[in-house]
Amino acid sequence: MSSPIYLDYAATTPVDPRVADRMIECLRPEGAHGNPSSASHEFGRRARELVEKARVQVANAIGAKPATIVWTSGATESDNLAIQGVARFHADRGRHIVSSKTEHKAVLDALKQLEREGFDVTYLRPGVDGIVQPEQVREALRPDTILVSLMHVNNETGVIQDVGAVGRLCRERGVLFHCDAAQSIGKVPVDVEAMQIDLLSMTAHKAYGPKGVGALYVRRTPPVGLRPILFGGGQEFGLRSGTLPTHQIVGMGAAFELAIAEKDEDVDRLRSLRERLWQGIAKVGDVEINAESADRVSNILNVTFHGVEGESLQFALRAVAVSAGAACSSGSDEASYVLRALGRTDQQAQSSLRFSLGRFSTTAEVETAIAEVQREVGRLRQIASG
Amino acid sequence: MSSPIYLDYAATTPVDPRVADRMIECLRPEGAHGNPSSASHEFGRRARELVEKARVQVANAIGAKPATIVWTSGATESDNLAIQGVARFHADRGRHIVSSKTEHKAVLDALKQLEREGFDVTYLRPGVDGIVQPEQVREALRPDTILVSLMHVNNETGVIQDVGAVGRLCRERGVLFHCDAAQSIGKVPVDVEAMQIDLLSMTAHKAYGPKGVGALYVRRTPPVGLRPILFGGGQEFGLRSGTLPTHQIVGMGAAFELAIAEKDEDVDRLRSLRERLWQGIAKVGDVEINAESADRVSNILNVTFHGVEGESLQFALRAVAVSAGAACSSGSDEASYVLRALGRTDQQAQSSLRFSLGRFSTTAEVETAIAEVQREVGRLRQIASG
Amino acid sequence: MARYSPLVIDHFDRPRNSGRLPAAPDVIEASAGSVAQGTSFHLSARLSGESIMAMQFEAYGCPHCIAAASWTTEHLVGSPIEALARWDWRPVAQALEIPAEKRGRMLILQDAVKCLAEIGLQPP
Amino acid sequence: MARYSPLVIDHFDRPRNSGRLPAAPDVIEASAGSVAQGTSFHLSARLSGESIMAMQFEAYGCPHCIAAASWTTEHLVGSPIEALARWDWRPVAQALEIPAEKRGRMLILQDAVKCLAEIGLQPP
Ligand SMILES: Cc1ncc(COP(=O)(O)O)c(C=O)c1O
Ligand SMILES: Cc1ncc(COP(=O)(O)O)c(C=O)c1O
Repeated sequence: MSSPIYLDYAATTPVDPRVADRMIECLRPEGAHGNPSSASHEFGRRARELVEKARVQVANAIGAKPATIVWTSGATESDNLAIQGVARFHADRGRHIVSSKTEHKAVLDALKQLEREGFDVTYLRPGVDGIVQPEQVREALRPDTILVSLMHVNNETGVIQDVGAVGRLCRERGVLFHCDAAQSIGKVPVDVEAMQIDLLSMTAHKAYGPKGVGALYVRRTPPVGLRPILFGGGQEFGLRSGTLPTHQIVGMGAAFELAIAEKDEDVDRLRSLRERLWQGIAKVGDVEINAESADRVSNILNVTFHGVEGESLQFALRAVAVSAGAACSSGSDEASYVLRALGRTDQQAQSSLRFSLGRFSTTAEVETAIAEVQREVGRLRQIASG
Repeated sequence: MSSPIYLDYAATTPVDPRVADRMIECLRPEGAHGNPSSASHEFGRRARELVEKARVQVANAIGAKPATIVWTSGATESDNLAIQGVARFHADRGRHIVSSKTEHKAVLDALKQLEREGFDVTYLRPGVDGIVQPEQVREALRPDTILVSLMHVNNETGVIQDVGAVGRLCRERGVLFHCDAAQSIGKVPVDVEAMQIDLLSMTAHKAYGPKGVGALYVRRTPPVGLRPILFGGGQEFGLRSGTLPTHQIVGMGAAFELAIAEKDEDVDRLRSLRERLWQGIAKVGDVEINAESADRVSNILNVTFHGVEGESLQFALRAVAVSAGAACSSGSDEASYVLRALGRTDQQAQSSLRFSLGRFSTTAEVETAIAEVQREVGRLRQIASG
Repeated sequence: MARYSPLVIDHFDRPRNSGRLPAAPDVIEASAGSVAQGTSFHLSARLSGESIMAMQFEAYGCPHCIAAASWTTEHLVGSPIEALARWDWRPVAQALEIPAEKRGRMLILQDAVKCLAEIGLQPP
Repeated sequence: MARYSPLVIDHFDRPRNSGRLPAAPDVIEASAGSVAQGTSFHLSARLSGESIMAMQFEAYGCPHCIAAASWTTEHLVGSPIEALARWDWRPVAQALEIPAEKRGRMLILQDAVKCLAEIGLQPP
């Protein structure tokens, strides 16, 4: 069998070759191999310069000042640092947090841990369109609410939340607002000032950068109180200790710069590719787009295939690398909690697939994917009921 | 000025070109770019295989089973996960921890945070040779002691602790033992079984692997109770969530395999290079090796230059990239707490430099370093007192 | 996703006897499970004298279910009708290397076969 | 480590007037600070009439200290003795772009210069 067609860009993207080149320069013997914290010599200072240049690139991608960017190991760490950090720092002001049922596990499981420690979390349920209404957030706020955590773009459905409205609301009420924007960069505009976001999680590997590096935007004026998770050398303004991985950070900076520069072009191209994919898939009949009516990013298409069992669907389509939900360790046996929160039954959620396109997707690949879907869905329905 | 001579391998090493090649394969478009947690397709499974192969390589380097290796973002995270993880999990069994004054900041600052939360920490003071006697540990143990954290190789002096004796002691007393082995791999033998270590911190970038990836060995039988720091997708047996960075992990695996394979050769070569360096430095007179009488790794030489002010010494020797202490964000103005714990005065500590050699150090570089030291130390002493 | 044995893949990709035999006096049918449960089987068999002359299945379920139904029909065609009554999930699970967590689904298939047996062995 | 201005580097690498003038009736000396403190200066000057004919320094301290002492001797040689009394740390700190956290060390240098001034301006 030839290599499958990669339509799982929302799980992770390949590194853009232009980004890889910049990283490889760092990894070569003549590269900037110093420790960016070794301020006493050339090697350290050269590495530090690269780190600071990348900090500007990432800051620019979200309309922030460079000193607000804290490097992390990815959005999982950013989410945990934001949520645990705020909760532990502000615990004596209040112990209530507002979030939603369709957040990424990195948010939900951090919140679960806080619940075990005595915090109280309200999980808002989005409508069938996947949208949490700002009004729901307003109603959930209490005098002891210290944090609202709401994602920007959902990783399974591609639904775009109106985080600007939520940010405004939180700012008015003096509640901190954290936004998981792991899926946003290069897909939708992000502006932490305009959106009044206090903490924003990012990761490189959803935007053609390397896995294992991310960042947390932390508003500086007035400062957001945050207790670190990792203590030590005191890097990153004391908020995140650990040796800075120059090549990884350089990769993230380069990736974000490209993502912003090529956003409009990428978005338009992917929207029409996705439309072509959907037209082809729709031909098999009895299929539905999840969260169809919501504003969604242009590269994600989450489809429920009625009358086809999920595991067989996925295996039948193994020539097309897609996924049934988030790429987590639990495997794909459990039905997606995101789709269930949108009102899908377990069966429907299990018979859903997320097709996610990206920068290197081609029309030919989409055509092949359509052909596979048409043949295999037809075949499985045939097996199921003659 | 031509590029300085790099003698700061203890701060971070360049990536070995053989390791870089393996990483670069992963970063290229045809590389294993899938998410190792995407078990539903080829791309994910290929990445997973690479991750598991590296897990075996790292486990082999410390005499452990692969399932005991948890990937992290570096030794800072490993130290924090071990220390915070044990403390928070076992808090109801006891709240006393034993460690030493010469640990890395990642250990000390994690402990300081626990002290703020009501834990009680005994910091043992090593002798002038930098060694913490197992007897000191024994005396410090209390009925409510839950953890002993003692590093293997000190990053400033190169002193090797007798962690085997401490491990035995802890095992007898039913106290968990964490060991920071960030500086050990490829320099001294590490065997978690023989040394009776329960938790062992590692990092790739001190052993010619990439920065930003590390691992924590977590004993499995009987299991060490550990509360995670990063919650989310449930990767790494639920102990450390976050997308696994395939290229980084592949780099760490390859680096550790090489480090073990070439250990004896590297150690011998570096020992004689270091001896040559010391013979040259000693000629300037009024110099002392720190922790001279202890067993030390072969690549570190920490020297106090009497009668020379530290900052000027460092700047005068800028053609040689060395450092005065750990590469942390605080800058080099503060005197090394490690040397002070060994009985050095502030002045002496400040007038000390750590020369650390490595795989790519050459005799010519050592000769140049000697010439620089002789000229500049002589010159500064001349300026100081005619 | 669980990995599948080569035999599972073979039966999943090229199922034997997929479909439903047209209703006829010598055709018996039985089903078990439901789509809501995630697994359902429909079996039909043409009997002649003491023997199963033909057999077809419909299956809604995971690859193991489809493969198990296919393998089962393949092995039962040509057998005496009593083979239906003696059938249980163990041989198919072993042949196809079906993991333990799928046992519940195999029991649904067993229900369908047993039901077919009851009908087939009824005194006419 | 703080970065150093080009002028600091120049004076650090090629200090002017490093050393100690041999004791003589027309040579005055003064010192301030200590090695234990991390900074110490020794200044010596040869006077002739109202003028400073020559000046040398010894300095144990950071690059800013060495450069400041060097710069100071360079600027004071040829000046009237009263210039010693008027000297303060500000011009040298400005010329060498010495960061604020090093002010304490500059005050030690100032002490040494003031002390020299007192001796130099003593009625003979
Ligand atoms: C919305 C969202 N948040 C958080 C994460 C976790 O980020 P990372 O993989 O960088 O740990 C992901 C993807 O994995 C995501 O899609
Ligand atoms: C002994 C020791 N522990 C921990 C660390 C921290 O490791 P990392 O740089 O991987 O965060 C280092 C080096 O920085 C070290 O030398």
